Amino acid sequence: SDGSGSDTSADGPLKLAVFASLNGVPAFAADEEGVFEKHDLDVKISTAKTSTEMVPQLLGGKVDLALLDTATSLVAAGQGVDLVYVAGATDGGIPKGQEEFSFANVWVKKDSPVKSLADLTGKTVGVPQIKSAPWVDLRGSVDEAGGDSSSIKFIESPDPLAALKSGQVDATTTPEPVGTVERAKGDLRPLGPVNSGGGGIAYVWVATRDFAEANKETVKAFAEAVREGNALVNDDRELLVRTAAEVLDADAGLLEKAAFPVYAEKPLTTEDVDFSVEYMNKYDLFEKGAPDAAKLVGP
Amino acid sequence: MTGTKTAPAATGARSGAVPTGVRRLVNRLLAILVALVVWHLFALGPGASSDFPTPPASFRTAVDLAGTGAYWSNIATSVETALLGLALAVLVGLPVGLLIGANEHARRSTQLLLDFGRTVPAIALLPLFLLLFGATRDLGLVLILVSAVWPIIIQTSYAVGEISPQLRRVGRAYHLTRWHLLRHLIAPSMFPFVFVGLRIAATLSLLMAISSEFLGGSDGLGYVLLQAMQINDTERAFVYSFTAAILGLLLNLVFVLLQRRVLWWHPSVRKGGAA
Amino acid sequence: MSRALKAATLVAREIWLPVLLVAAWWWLSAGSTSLYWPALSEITDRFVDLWFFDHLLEDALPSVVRLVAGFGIGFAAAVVLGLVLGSVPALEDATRPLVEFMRALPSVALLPIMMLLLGTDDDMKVVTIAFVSTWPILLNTVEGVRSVDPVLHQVASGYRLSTWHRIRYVVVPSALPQVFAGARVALSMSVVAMVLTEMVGSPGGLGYFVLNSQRTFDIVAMWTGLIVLGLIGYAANKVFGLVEARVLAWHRGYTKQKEDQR
Amino acid sequence: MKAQTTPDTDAPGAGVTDPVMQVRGLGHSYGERQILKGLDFEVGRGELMCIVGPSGVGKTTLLECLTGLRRPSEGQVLFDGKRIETPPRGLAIVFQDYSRSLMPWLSVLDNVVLPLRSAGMAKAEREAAAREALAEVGLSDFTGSYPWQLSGGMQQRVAIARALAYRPAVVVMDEPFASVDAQTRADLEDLLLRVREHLGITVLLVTHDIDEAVYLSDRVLALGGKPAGIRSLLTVDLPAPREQVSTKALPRFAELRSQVYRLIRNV
Amino acid sequence: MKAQTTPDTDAPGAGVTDPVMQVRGLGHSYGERQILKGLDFEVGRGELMCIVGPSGVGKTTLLECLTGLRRPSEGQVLFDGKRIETPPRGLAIVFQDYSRSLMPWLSVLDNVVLPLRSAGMAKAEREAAAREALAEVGLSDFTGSYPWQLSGGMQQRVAIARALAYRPAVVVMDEPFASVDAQTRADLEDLLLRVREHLGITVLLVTHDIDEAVYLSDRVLALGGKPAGIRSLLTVDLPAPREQVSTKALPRFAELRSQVYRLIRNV
Ligand SMILES: Nc1ncnc2c1ncn2[C@@H]1O[C@H](COP(=O)(O)OP(=O)(O)OP(=O)(O)O)[C@@H](O)[C@H]1O
Ligand SMILES: Nc1ncnc2c1ncn2[C@@H]1O[C@H](COP(=O)(O)OP(=O)(O)OP(=O)(O)O)[C@@H](O)[C@H]1O
Ligand SMILES: [Mg+2]
Ligand SMILES: [Mg+2]
Repeated sequence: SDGSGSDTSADGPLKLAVFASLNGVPAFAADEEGVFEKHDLDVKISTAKTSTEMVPQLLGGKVDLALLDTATSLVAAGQGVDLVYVAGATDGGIPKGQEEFSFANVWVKKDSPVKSLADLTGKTVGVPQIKSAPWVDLRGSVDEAGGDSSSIKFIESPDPLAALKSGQVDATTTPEPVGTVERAKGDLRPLGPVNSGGGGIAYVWVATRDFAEANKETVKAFAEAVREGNALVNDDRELLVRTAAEVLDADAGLLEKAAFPVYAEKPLTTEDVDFSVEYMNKYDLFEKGAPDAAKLVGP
Repeated sequence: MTGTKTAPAATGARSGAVPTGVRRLVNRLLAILVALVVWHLFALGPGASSDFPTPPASFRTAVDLAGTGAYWSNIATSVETALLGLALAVLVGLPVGLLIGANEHARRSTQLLLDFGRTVPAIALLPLFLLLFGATRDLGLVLILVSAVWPIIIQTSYAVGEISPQLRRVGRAYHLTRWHLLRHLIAPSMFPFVFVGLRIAATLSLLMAISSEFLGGSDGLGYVLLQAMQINDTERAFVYSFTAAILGLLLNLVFVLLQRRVLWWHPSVRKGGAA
Repeated sequence: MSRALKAATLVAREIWLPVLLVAAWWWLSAGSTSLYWPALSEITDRFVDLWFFDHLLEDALPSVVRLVAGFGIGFAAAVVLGLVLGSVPALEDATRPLVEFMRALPSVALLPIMMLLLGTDDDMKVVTIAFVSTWPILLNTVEGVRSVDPVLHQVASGYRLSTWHRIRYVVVPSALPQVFAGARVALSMSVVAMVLTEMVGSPGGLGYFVLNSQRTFDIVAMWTGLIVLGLIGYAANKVFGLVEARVLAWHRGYTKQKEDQR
Repeated sequence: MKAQTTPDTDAPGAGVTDPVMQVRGLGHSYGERQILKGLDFEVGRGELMCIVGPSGVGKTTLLECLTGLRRPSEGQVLFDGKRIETPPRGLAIVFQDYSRSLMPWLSVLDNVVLPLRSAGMAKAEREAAAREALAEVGLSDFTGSYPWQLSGGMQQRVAIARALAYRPAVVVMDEPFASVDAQTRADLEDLLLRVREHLGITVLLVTHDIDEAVYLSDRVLALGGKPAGIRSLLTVDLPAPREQVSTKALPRFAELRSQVYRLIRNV
Repeated sequence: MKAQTTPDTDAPGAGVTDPVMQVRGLGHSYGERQILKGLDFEVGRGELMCIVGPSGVGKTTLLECLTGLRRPSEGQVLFDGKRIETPPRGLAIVFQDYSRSLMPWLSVLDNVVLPLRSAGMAKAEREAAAREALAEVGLSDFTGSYPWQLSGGMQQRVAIARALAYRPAVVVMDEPFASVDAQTRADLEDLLLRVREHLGITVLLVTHDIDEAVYLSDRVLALGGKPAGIRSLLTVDLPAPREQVSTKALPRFAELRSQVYRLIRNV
């Protein structure tokens, strides 16, 4: 309903948009390994900086399916953007075996007096942006640990790690593989993993409702292909690392040591989304009221 | 007649106060050296805490990157976008600037719109452009257009006021054709202002090309810069930023050389000759 | 023609086109359900809600203060530097690569450096705005200074004008039209810088308001923010025009009066 | 073709049989300040008229009104019977502010060539015409120079060459010889007379040199007063052709000379 | 204090008892083109020297070298015994291109006041001096106007007023009366003589008007040749005080006049 020609039933390749981050890696892997092809899908993957940049592209028909974090997608839906969750992409929470160092961690300076997440109460913390997924995750984790996240002073910075190192903030959160790089340098200390998505779903594949309705079959096939691709990389770390190295233009040796998220293999349910809506609602993400989880899951 | 034009430039009718040849190079290198020393001290001092790369470290990274084809193709992509966008901005900006500079009615009628439009930054309009153009090169071109067109419009419209009233009268008295008026009277009078506009616009074009790649995720220097930042590779990120700045520098030196060629007769360039 | 009538026609000449366009916008957008292109009526309603007066005082005012401070510092620095570089060609020539380099530094590189040096507060924001708005004025001042009629330089030397008088009465007035052109360009660039700097540090300000509205998909609010930005720009340019009309009165007369011929 | 002026030496509005320009009730004000008022006269085809008057009286203003460069606040000027709105074709002007009327980015030759080019003259022809005109004013050696490389008098001569090369039907000159030495001035005066003889052009010339006015003119228009009106329109009944030494030696020359001098003096 | 020139009328390098300026082997080239060569002469304190010569010979160039505005390619100029590098104190210049030598952004009064201000004169005093000088050149009514609102001749008079108000010890004028009418010219000539009488200033004046040169001068310097050298340095032995009518009626005046004319002619 938005933008110029929403070419919803385009005959060309399926246009996917992902982050150039570890979350987007399975899409590339699936493409390379022929998973999409197997499902009769011809895809073209582009990258974007953040979820925020993908929504207008979805609405304008420049992109058919986009990989968004749950926070952004729910906020958009709350504002009336008619989105449909097609498939889960990344599971939230703290994966097994990553209790010390996970996919996303909170960092402080090596000699910082801050010893636990709860200690962040009343401190200054850097985030890429306020009211975003990392922000919610950090607040959730601090509160869970017994602190009071409402007293934290948040500072926005395009490069929060630099802000931390130069002493402008007391702590920051950062995703992999940046954490692994920092761990090697040793100036900073990981305080512990954040509970991404509050334990619910962290990243999802999204389409506009118009597109999903008009291309039911394609979308269904895509959802299956995604789950298949996710399973593939969950099981084949070597493939994951190799693809990540290509996508991020990073050193494979570095990524070898990095903590990867767990990619979603199960179909998305209304309960999953309901959980996320509740979780986000705690942090006042929805100015116009929370979106309806049942309507979001489709098609 | 074009033959005679370059002759005085060649025979040294240039600004005498600028030292020539080796002397000039030495001066420039000296200035750059000073800057490098400041940078080095900064990197070791206040910058040390946040891994600010030192010149030697950056230089090593730069050498490594320069060995890869990708580095150069990314530069080519960004420069191409920037130049295309700049051309677009000139194509739009020059006529508009001329019109509002020359026509009081046009100026007044559009003033509110132009003042309004030029204060709304392109990045504030990013979602709308993404909606309309997607993360393509078109996005870069549009972002460049809506940023770089303003300096050209403004400088051009001011330039119109610089046409000497006496020469205008000569033009009218001798019935110069429209083309001759433009080519031999209006354009030369306006060059000094318009050139500065072009130089500002050229830099903006490059910056916006890189921003659009950075934000929209299409290929080019901006994209690899984003990649480097996403894996916290400060050194590489710095080299990419500096590459962008050096491209801006080179682009502008081209313009300055061009300016000296076109404006050799101008008091700012020529030597002596008060009369 | 009476004075009031004259003023009225002047205003009419300036607003007929905007009024027409706004009317068209109103009409075309009426009843729009599109997220990014909301109805103008919806925008105006929100505008009143948002900007009278909470956000005006909380966001717009601090932004304007930063803008004015940053632009002011940038202007002063550029004119002083431009006078020096314009008068000493050898210095200008030697430092040109540096100037061009700094000018072309992408904001992603510039902002971290500024944050490192000045923290994340207003200082950093004001200095960054000043930094960005310096360049157009600097380039123009340098060119303007170098374009002074050589005969006037001879007059200044012949009558042994003091350096200050030479600057004040010969160089500056001569370069002023070009300085003003540069300042106009800088004005719009400083607004860009304002928005950029408000992306970092503690939240707040007009630029932040617009960006945050985008990120939270409150597009109607974003539109109101854009309108406020535009209005501020218009007001700033009006103020500018008044200053310029005073300072460059001779220039208008000089170029126009001889032209009252036709 | 010579101007046929009335024998009456002091009748400003006097008719001319074949007028190129007719000035009717001309007046001009800059803002509140009235400069010219109630000027009525005609310029005959082929006539050479000099305009004299004290500095600041309004001579340049008058020329601007006559050539259509300035819209007079009162009255009108007819050129070939049609009201003048903009400089008509076939009219060349030498401006008083010669140094600013040359384009610094064009060589001397190109400055002279440009109007010819706009008039659509062929390349070879216009170059030849420009070179010839420059040779006539003694600047053959400077065709490739730029105006700012020339002395004041040389610049002025470029402006004169530009007007002559244009082969105008009417040429209007505002103190064209003010910056050249006596010898060059005499040469240029004779050049002007010669060109006029050959091509039958009409010349309007402002000068401060009374000898020059009398020597050149068919009629001398003296402006005076505040606002300025026509003091007198004096017919110069010296025989043609004129010659620097012999003409100036005539008793009638001395007579006319002092007559004009007196006219300007008691303004 | 009057100039004490040698009786010898034709000895260029002749010594002057109290020279203000001493020119030694002066020469100048623009690029390859040599304009001036081997000039040797002195200017006495209080002397009025006119410089004549054909258009483009190098008069303006010579003045620029004499005033320190241009560094000559050969030789040197001593001012009060010291080598001139930059325009010395107490020197005023009237530029040939008067219209461009006035600042369009300053009113007529401010244009005249500006040099006085730099010289550190008190506000009231400098305003009075400027107004007086403007009155002397007949521009009392135009002090508030801008230069571009004035006629050519009026602009030239502003430039003259600026020089006179400066109360210089030496004034250098490049064709200062070229654009004014005969009457105003005569008035300005007499003003110059009067000022010089009162203040004992030294005057160097370029002119194309031979009558003027003879009428004003103590000595006339004629330039000629290619490159230009001193043709002659002619002492004008007309009695002081000079007076427009009576001096010009002297037989000696006519003699000197034709002598100078001949000097320029056979260049
Ligand atoms: N900037 C310059 N570059 C090259 N040549 C120049 C320059 N200025 C002057 N000349 C040349 O020097 C010669 C002398 O010029 P100058 O202005 O001194 O003459 P002048 O005697 O003052 O003539 P006029 O009476 O016409 O003013 C001229 O032939 C001129 O072409
Ligand atoms: N643009 C202007 N604005 C106001 N007044 C002007 C303007 N131009 C000329 N004047 C006035 O008009 C009068 C006549 O000027 P004009 O240039 O016609 O004189 P002129 O006779 O050519 O004098 P000159 O012989 O000195 O060149 C002068 O008093 C002048 O002050
Ligand atoms: Mg005049
Ligand atoms: Mg000269």
